[in-house]
Amino acid sequence: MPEVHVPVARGDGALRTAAGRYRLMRLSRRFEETVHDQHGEGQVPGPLHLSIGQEAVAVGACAELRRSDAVLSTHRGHHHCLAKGARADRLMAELLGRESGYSRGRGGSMHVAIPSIGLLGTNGIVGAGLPIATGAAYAMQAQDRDDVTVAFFGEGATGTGAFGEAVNIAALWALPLVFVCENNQYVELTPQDVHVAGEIWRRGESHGIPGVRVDGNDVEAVREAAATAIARARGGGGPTLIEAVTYRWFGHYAGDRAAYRDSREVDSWRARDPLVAARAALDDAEADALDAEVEREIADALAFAQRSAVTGPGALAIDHLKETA
Amino acid sequence: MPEVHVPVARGDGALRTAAGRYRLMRLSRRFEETVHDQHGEGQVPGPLHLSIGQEAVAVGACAELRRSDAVLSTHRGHHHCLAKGARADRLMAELLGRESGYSRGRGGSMHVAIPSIGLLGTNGIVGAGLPIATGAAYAMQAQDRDDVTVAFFGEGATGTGAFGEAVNIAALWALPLVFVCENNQYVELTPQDVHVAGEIWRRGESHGIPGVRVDGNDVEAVREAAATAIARARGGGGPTLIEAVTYRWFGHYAGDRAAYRDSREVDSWRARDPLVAARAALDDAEADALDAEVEREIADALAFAQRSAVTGPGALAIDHLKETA
Amino acid sequence: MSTTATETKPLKMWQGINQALVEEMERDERVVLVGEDVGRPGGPYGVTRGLQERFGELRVRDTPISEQVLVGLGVGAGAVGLRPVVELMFFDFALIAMDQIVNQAAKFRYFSGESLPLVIRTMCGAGGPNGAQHSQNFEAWYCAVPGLKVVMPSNAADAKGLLKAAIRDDDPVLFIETLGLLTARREVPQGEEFLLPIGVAETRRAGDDVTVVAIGRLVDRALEAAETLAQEGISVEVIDPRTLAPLDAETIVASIARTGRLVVAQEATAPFSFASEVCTLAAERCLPQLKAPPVRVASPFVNVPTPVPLAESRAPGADAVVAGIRRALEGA
Amino acid sequence: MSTTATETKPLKMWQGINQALVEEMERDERVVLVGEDVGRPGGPYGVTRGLQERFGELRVRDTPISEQVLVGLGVGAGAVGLRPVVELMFFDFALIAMDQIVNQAAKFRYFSGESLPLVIRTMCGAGGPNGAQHSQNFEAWYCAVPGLKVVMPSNAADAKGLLKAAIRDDDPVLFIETLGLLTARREVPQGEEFLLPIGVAETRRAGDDVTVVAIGRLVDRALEAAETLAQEGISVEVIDPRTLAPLDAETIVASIARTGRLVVAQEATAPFSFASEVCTLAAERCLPQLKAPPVRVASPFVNVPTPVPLAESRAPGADAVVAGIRRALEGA
Ligand SMILES: Cc1ncc(C[n+]2csc(CCOP(=O)(O)OP(=O)(O)O)c2C)c(N)n1
Ligand SMILES: Cc1ncc(C[n+]2csc(CCOP(=O)(O)OP(=O)(O)O)c2C)c(N)n1
Ligand SMILES: [Mg+2]
Ligand SMILES: [Mg+2]
Repeated sequence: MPEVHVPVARGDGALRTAAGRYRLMRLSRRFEETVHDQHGEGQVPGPLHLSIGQEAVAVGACAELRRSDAVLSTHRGHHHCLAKGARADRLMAELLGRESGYSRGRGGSMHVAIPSIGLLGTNGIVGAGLPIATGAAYAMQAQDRDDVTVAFFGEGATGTGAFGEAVNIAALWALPLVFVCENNQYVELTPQDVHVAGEIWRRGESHGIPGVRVDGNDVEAVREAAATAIARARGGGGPTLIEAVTYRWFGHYAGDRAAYRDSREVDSWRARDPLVAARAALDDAEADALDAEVEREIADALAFAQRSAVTGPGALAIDHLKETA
Repeated sequence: MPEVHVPVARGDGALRTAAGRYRLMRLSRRFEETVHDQHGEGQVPGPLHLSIGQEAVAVGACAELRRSDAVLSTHRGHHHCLAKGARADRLMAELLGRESGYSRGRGGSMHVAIPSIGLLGTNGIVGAGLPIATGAAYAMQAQDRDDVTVAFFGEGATGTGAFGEAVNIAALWALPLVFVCENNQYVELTPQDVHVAGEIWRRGESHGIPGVRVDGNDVEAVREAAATAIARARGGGGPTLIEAVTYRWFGHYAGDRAAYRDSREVDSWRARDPLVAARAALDDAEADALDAEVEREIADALAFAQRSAVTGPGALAIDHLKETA
Repeated sequence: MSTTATETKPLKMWQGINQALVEEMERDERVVLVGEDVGRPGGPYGVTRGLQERFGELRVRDTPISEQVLVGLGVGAGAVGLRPVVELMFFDFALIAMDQIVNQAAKFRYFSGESLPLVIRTMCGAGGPNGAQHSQNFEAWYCAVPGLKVVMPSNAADAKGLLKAAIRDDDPVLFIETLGLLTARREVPQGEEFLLPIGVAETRRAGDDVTVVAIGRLVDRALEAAETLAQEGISVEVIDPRTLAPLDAETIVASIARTGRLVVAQEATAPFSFASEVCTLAAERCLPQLKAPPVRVASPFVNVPTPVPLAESRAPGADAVVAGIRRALEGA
Repeated sequence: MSTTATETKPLKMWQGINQALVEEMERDERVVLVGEDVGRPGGPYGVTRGLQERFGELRVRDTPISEQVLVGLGVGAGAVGLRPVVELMFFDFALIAMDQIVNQAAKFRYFSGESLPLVIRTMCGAGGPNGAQHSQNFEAWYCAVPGLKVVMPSNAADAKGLLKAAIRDDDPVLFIETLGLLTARREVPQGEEFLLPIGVAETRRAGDDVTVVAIGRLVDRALEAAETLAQEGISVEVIDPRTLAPLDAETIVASIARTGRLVVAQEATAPFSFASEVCTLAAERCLPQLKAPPVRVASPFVNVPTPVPLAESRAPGADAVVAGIRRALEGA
């Protein structure tokens, strides 16, 4: 498969510096803006749940990860994919329904899985990544690897049975697993208070595992909390539950105008743009250079996707079983 | 259907006195011993999970209940049934596979449901009663009744997703629901530390509801905790999670010799027989009289069951849908 | 059950469902509705619009993402005096609540001898850009469960009349709406007593040469196919079972026995599906009359792709039904 | 796949399964086993006896009662390099894990393009005093899921050979054991390379007058029926598909085309079942040869009662298969 030039290799180490983290947050933001535009132009033949506003959570939580670590993502997962090392071009191609996409353009946003970089899947089923995360973490433990699994989920997922099952067994088995709840205040079309009783970060303590709440718009705060949790997990100390408080700037899906929200609320969160804070850690010239790099990467990714073949019915029947692959 | 004479009416009020509570604990104990014997003689054509040793939990938790309150029970639920007002004779008949049983002898121990007295079901599926309990409690709330629902479950059920879902929504909706975890230390053939991370009673606090641990062998302690929780629930204060610590004297099922347990452990718990403590609250003559009454009730129940027709294939096809009833 | 309604209104299917809910909630205060986003937002597809304003937050209730509890809410509430309607947003999500549906709701009467009025509404099919986990058609599974009724309307009028009947029914009913039909318009009888009977198939078009049993989205496509073939002088009978369980086998069998040819058309994939059961009925009960092998017109046995054009190319269209009918006419 | 084994031993089915697990775990350290009570207790029915002592607590692991997580353990572990075997104690409990099986495990390759080696073992049927929530036979449902293989052995030897093959398979396999067969003894080939091919039916008995397709517990009963009828000069062919999905339709269809008569025998209830699919294959592909309507020999469409004698009276016995065959011989 032809691939465009990617200026900065991601994956191992790329997020270890403030510059790398800012760059990826910027990439994620621009990626989302671009696919949002494409959606507006009718070029995205599937659903789109944008992560704009939540970049710091994905980047902070993945900052200390290696390629051999695993991540479970959600229906709102482009930022997770990119932070774990997915290529912007193939991800873009997937969303645009192209053969060169990670799932041949058949899966779309909610069905991206790239096991080769440890990205075990975005998911259309809320909460469903959590049981799978316990499995990845169990395998790491059973194989005596010092790898870890990070499971992202929204606050809405705390309502699912899968969440309770996963936290219990992770604590019980001291699995190398970090639960990262991305609390963006809304669950589809209703606010979190329709969904969450009590406080999410405290769900850890009754299971005997640490629970922490962090500012999910502060990439360094997220990174620090995640680093502690990851180190603990690698060292055999078991799981941690992190609640990262953040906000989604747009509606639940592209097209949802989110009339159920107060515009002042939205404005106040936009004023706390995680990218602005992350950029402040760099000097302007460096940041500008990174921005320019990102623009090129995004432009290349879009060009790559656009010149890839639109997925046709021929792709439908493959990859159900190995023999049909 | 012919019914034998039941000397003491249960249901509303029967458990309000120490004598009533002792009597029912005794009834439950003797009921279990009797069906255990019957099982040994090959007269119980289904599974049998005995509640011997756990009588104080059921009786204490149901002491303040009315007929219009609801109870959800488990695979180990004869004591719950009796405490909620089930007749020993029809329950015995059910276990012995007789037409006069509560489910026509087709259901057996795990499938007893007597909606007329608010007993919404023992259950063969661990944890499955908990979502149903939220529904009963929701109906009570929506109908503006001051009734409550009590959901019994074993510590093993805390591993199920159903548990997490139920606690969350009960807390969120302030449902009139009391969760009573009967922690009898074992989950089938493994000890609770294979199943439960952290502490069960503390699962309440992160959901913003009270959680308490009580001595499940002390009927008065259970009654007190339940009374507080029930009053709170009736008053609109929402759910409570009670962990009642107790022990099952016998194996998981009749026939399981429970070789996975230390005999000294068993002995130490047997030495704390909940019936002995409950009996101590009464004067001997009164207790003796109650014992005699119970003997008659059990003997009558057994006789009733034994003279009832064995359930035949004719019963198989009815009661799937209303028209086939 | 009666169909005394006279006046009709052109409504989309979602409006027919909405009307059924409004009327039954007005009529009987025991009827309540719970589900994700059913209340304040009026449903992700707007089906339950206006209900919470009208009936209040206790009777129309937004739930957390707790599908096991959702069905459990229905079972428990149905057992103590309400007549709950539970919405599972997508049929695929019912997989999470399967124990509550199959082991709890469907067996309640068997264990207790008492009624469990409960409607579980959900939405199936590949009618949107939702992909492999939001588009599945597993209706056949629920038809294999004693104690459960399964209803699958194919248009706005049926959706209204059958949903009203389901809400008044004393048994658990799985009511399967079809995403691809939500906005399809039909004349819908007005009036609170417009009820359609559960368990009775409807012959949508009478014909002599071949019987087409079609469900959900394929009913209209089958009618379109029948119209096309009528121009060639081929007379197609189209039966819409409407209730999949208990299935009105008599109507279907009588038609097949008369035409001698069967096509079953559905959006689900073919193996181990609704179509398999209907073909089996034909073989078991109409063999002497069968002039040709039965034909299953169904989606290919692959996952539903996300892009709409692909998803639509996967589902059988009217052309596929035409082709299926031709095969049935040629065969044997 | 080869069947080079020569020596055999008489083993019960549970022992055959146990042997398969031991051999594959010895052979490949990536094979792990998780489930409720599989470790220290050796399984509620003793099937996994001795495994934890042998392979340690990390490779044979007792889990909490968390069926969603159980299958998730398999999906996640399979995705990052292990070859997990997950035990769901009773088939009925799989209902709780249905999303993980259908939406996650079965779709992993479709989404990622990569293998997911995963075996889900479970136990079906009304072979004990367990009642309506512990005895169900929903094998047909899983056969309708693209991306999943479904295997259902009918004896100890097949259980061993097929389980070993399933563990070495790179796709998710649902491996359905039958409670009523666990203690049935059969000669079982010894040796690590005794493998049976997934997707290939076995003709258990050759015959000319009627084809009986039987699964699970009904295979031996069908053979018994065949033996009985042989004494009347009736020649019965008995086919055990062994793999239900993908189904070896060729073997089945060839037999039906030859005999012209079909009986399908199963413990499940008839409507919307495995038998429906096989009858449909007969009608679709053998209509000209069919001399009589196909016959489904199955349990009546009612819940499984708890008392053993009642449960046993519900499941079809050899006599029911005989009666079914006679019907197939008379019919049409
Ligand atoms: C099991 C399940 N139930 C319902 C849905 C429909 N749904 C999709 S996203 C969503 C909201 C998820 O909210 P949250 O977990 O907070 O994530 P966010 O969208 O805020 O990122 C819902 C209810 C689903 N996909 N899966
Ligand atoms: C969902 C489900 N998984 C597994 C089982 C098998 N099972 C029956 S009882 C039981 C143990 C339950 O333990 P606990 O909840 O502590 O109750 P106890 O038996 O101690 O009263 C198990 C695992 C089941 N019935 N349902
Ligand atoms: Mg959210
Ligand atoms: Mg226990």
